Amino acid sequence: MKTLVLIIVSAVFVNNFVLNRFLGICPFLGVSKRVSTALGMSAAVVFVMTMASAATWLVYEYLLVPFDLVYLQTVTFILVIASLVQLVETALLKMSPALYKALGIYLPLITTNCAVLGVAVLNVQKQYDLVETTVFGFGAAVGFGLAMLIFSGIRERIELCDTPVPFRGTAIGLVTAGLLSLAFWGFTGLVKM
Amino acid sequence: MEERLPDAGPKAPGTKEKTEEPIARFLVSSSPHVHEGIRIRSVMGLVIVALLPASVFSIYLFGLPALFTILVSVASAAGFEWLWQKVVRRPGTAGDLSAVLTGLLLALNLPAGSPWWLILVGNLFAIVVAKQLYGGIGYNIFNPALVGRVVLLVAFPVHMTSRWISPSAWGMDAVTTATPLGRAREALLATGSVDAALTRNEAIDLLIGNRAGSLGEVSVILLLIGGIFLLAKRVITWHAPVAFIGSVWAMAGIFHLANPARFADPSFHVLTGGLFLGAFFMATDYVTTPLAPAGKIVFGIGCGVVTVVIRLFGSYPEGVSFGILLMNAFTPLIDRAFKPAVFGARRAKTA
Amino acid sequence: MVAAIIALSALALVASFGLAMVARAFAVPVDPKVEEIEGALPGANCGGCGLPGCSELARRIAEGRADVDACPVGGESVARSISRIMGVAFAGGGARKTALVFCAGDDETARRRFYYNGVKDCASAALLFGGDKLCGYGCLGLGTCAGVCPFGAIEMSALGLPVIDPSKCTACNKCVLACPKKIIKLVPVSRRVHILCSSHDKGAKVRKACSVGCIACTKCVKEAPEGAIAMQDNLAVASGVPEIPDSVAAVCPMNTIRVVDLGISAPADAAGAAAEGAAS
Amino acid sequence: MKSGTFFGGVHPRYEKDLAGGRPIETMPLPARLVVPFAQNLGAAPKPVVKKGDEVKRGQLIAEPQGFVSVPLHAPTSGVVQAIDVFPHPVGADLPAVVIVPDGKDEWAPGLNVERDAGDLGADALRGVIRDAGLVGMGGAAFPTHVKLSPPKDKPIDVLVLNGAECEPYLTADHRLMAERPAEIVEGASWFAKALGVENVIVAVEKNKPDAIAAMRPAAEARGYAVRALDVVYPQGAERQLIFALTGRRVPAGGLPMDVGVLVQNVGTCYAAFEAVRRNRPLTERVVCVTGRGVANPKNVLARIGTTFGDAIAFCGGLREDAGKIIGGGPMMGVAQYSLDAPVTKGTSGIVVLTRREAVQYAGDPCIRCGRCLRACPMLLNPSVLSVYAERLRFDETAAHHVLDCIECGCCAYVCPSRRPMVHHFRRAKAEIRKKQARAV
Repeated sequence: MKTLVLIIVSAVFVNNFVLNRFLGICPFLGVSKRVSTALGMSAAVVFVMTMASAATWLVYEYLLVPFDLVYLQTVTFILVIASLVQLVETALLKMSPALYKALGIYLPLITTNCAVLGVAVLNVQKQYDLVETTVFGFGAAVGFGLAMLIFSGIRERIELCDTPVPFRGTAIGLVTAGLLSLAFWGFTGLVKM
Repeated sequence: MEERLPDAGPKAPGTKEKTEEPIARFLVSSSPHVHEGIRIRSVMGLVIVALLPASVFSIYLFGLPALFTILVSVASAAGFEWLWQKVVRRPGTAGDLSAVLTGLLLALNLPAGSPWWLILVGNLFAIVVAKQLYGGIGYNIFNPALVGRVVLLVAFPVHMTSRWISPSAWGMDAVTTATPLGRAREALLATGSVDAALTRNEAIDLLIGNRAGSLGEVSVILLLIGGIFLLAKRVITWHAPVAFIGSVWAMAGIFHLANPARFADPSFHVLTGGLFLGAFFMATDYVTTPLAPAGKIVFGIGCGVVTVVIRLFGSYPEGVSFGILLMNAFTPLIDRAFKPAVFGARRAKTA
Repeated sequence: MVAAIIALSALALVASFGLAMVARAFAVPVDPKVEEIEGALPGANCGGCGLPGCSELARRIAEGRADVDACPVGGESVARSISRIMGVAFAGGGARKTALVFCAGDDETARRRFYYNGVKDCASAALLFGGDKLCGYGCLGLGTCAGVCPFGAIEMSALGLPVIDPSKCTACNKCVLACPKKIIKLVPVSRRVHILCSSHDKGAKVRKACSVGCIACTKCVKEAPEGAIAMQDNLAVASGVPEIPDSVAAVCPMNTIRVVDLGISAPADAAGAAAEGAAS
Repeated sequence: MKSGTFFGGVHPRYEKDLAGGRPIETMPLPARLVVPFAQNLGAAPKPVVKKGDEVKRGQLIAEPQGFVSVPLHAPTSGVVQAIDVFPHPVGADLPAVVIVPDGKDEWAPGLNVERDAGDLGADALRGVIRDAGLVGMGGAAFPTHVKLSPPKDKPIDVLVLNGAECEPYLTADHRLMAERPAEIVEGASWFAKALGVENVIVAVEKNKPDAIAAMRPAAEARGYAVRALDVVYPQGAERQLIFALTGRRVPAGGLPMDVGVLVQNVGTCYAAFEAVRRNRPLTERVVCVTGRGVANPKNVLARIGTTFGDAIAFCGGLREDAGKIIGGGPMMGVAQYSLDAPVTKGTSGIVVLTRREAVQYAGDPCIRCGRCLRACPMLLNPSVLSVYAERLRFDETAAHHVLDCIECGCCAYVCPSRRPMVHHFRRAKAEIRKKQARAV
């Protein structure tokens, strides 16, 4: 139990996917203009990443390892993740068109999102069991969501700023992301994992 | 800036017309037509005044190196602000004293005897990156002085965390030593328990500031006096400092009760490090903290929790800067959550 | 190797089967025209059409609730391609237009009646007695139009009048709507001579307020071809047809009527010929 | 919560000494009177005179248009010289009738006669008050008869006489209360009768002890209470006053009658007395001409239509350094560009500030100091509102309740960045209303 808590704390704060590992920067910058869309995107990412962690782990343990196909890891993971995202997208379009509209082109972005693939690969590297894997995927996604949420709040405020013209938009967004990761830097060494 | 009412009207049209007295005589603006008289400059000035006792004491404690640090920091902060506004051709705001305050705060967050280039780099990040890139005063998301300090802390850890000078008037026989928090940490790593003696007998020294540390964080009493001055002048409100210090005390207390050998006394945690400097002078920064009182309290508690977590479990001995910086990032979200309710919108609470 | 192929194929089969099932269960019909039209639109999301963005306009056009030439920015070529997508005939658009400020009263020529101190925005300034210009119709010079222009086509001159760059202006109409004095209008870029005043005050009052205002002396009406200029409530107004020849600008005693080069008008000699043609 | 205060507020320099000790002087008739038609909130009355007509004092010169509108009367006898556009103290150039007095100041027949109004019923009283052209004389100029006609489902049980006069500089109500307490209280009694209200409270700020002393016997003779209130601006704003006196909160977007209260300015009560007992329509009012830009500050009884220039001339003229002419008080009044602006029914004062006294808005960025949040009596967030308004994000200002702003000016008064807060909010309100009108 303690390990699981530490896994979550580590994934959310210490080794935050966005701010510490610099994974998933594209949706981080792309979908963070409004707090509401950031929330929707975060929810989608939490769902996809948790599912993908579990699914890839199963594929890895019961398909790749027994048949000695570990070298196919990346290809199979991408395949699994892509189908999973496509599934979510189709379901979302039917069930919540508003959310679908808000997330727009970014849902397919999750497909090729290094954060999702990253979590799957890290799971294998860290030799987690199924529960740990799922928890890690969940935690990483929550960390991603937290960073998105903070960032979207800041960006809503930056929109009202009198930023010098050359720095408007993505430029000041990246500066902010840097400062934000600086603030998260304080958690270094909090959990030794 | 103040007296801008033009004395002469716009140039009369250069036609054959015989110009009578100027048509424009009066100033017209929306109501109200009178003002309390306060300016940004006067607010910043009061904060600087409140920091003076601690600054002067730091010069007394650490000697000329401290004076050097303060002067270089203030001058470079104001200089960068002026330079940037020249470069991007914006109306200058160096006169509003906010850059001076940032420079002073950063100086008070540095060890005495910091090399000049360290101070310059810190102020460059504080003024240009953290403040001017966002549009200058009023628009920055993160506290500029803290950004400067944390950049230095991350980039130059040796200069920032291990070259403390122990106080001795005018710094003649400066000895390199560790801060109390640093020593507590070393003791913990070496022996597995914080040195109980260290944490208790030093309370008086901690209070008056006879210890190693950043320039401005050493004297709790003088910082407290400055804070009370600001409270009395109604420049700041009590919410964030009280919540900050209170939550540090409470959280450190809980851990101390759980395991006194591993975790130091709560009063030790309250009195050490940059807590008072941070709580009264940086967690109360207008621009980067929440507007509503409830939001300020949440902000303070957040700062306190992060500070203690980093102090007790992180690899940095001090967490105040990170705590405030992290909560700066949360400020827009906190503001969203605590919108004041309109008068008359039905609400049970009375005055 | 065989194992790898089998494993991957099996995986792919499972995934595609699952996706097919889901796609069937959650099918949502989408009009493909919407996407096509959106692709044809400029995508600036400027709001010049009065809708929240290009995608909304695309939807409306596809549903027949907006015209194929509803995008004021895209002009004829966009309208043509949209009409092709929609399968309707396109009648052909008007001439390219640009915005023009119908006031020449800058800080040197127009007088002010008080010292304004407040929000640097024309619409806000207009809340206080309609603005500080002695002329109640004139440009307030605080640059609201420049602020709303999505294309950076408007800059404020040193003397406080907006200058519109016709090469950047897309005639999106935003400045026209934003101006509280309603003195910005869209004009064809081919037109050369403009009456740069919007004041309906009587001549004496105009003279007092501004040295370049229309005083309704009617000299231009006499000089210009029949029907080109009409006096409307103390203001000379161009009807558009026939065009006003350049020579009319010279007779205006207040220098209100000017030849304005909007960039694509014909060179001087050809313009002279055109003016002759118009006069005949 | 009966301590007589409310949330927020500020303590401006009151400067009431300038004119506070000066008794009301009756101003002689000026050479011309400029009477704007729009002198009440709601529809402006329609002119019934034309150029060259002779009029008597109190004669109808414009008839009301609809229910929320009041008639307008000639302020003296004379000749209609012109009907033209003039600067109006509300901040616009509006049509007005120019009357050249003939100096005889004759009343129109049937007016200015004492009457025993004891047998007038509620409807008759409302009629008299409407025909006399009464509007709220504290500044808002809302037609009084409309306020006296609450819908059946919203009974009024408290009538408040607003003598708070919280605006700095102004002393018109102060002097009126000190000098004509019996008339004010009698006027209020007609309001009470028209509404069927027993509970009448006279509210005066503590900084006017002589007014409180004068009002007390007059009020208590009729069983009305006099309440001395803390000196905080905007104590005289309806919602704040009601809360301070009764603890009732007028709902956001609602009216005082939603909580069973009606507030009337003391000047309006005096006008009601004149209308009911002396059969005089509203043709004059007390105006406080004050400020350091005026040579000789005074409280004057001036005809409606007296230009600011004439009123100031009567008070010794402008000083050299006069920089700003305000119709109303310095917190909520409207700056005038011309001395041709006339005294209207709602003009409680003419304040002339020197260049040095008048605020110079700088519009620096908001530094989020939170002073405006603490000052706002409506508990709004002026900081956020002004930033959104500055960026023309008017939908967000609506979401942050800019429509509840009472434009009291407390936020701008305390702003260290000298932001023109109220100006921003007025713009935002105008845009939102425009949008709402379009949507309908």
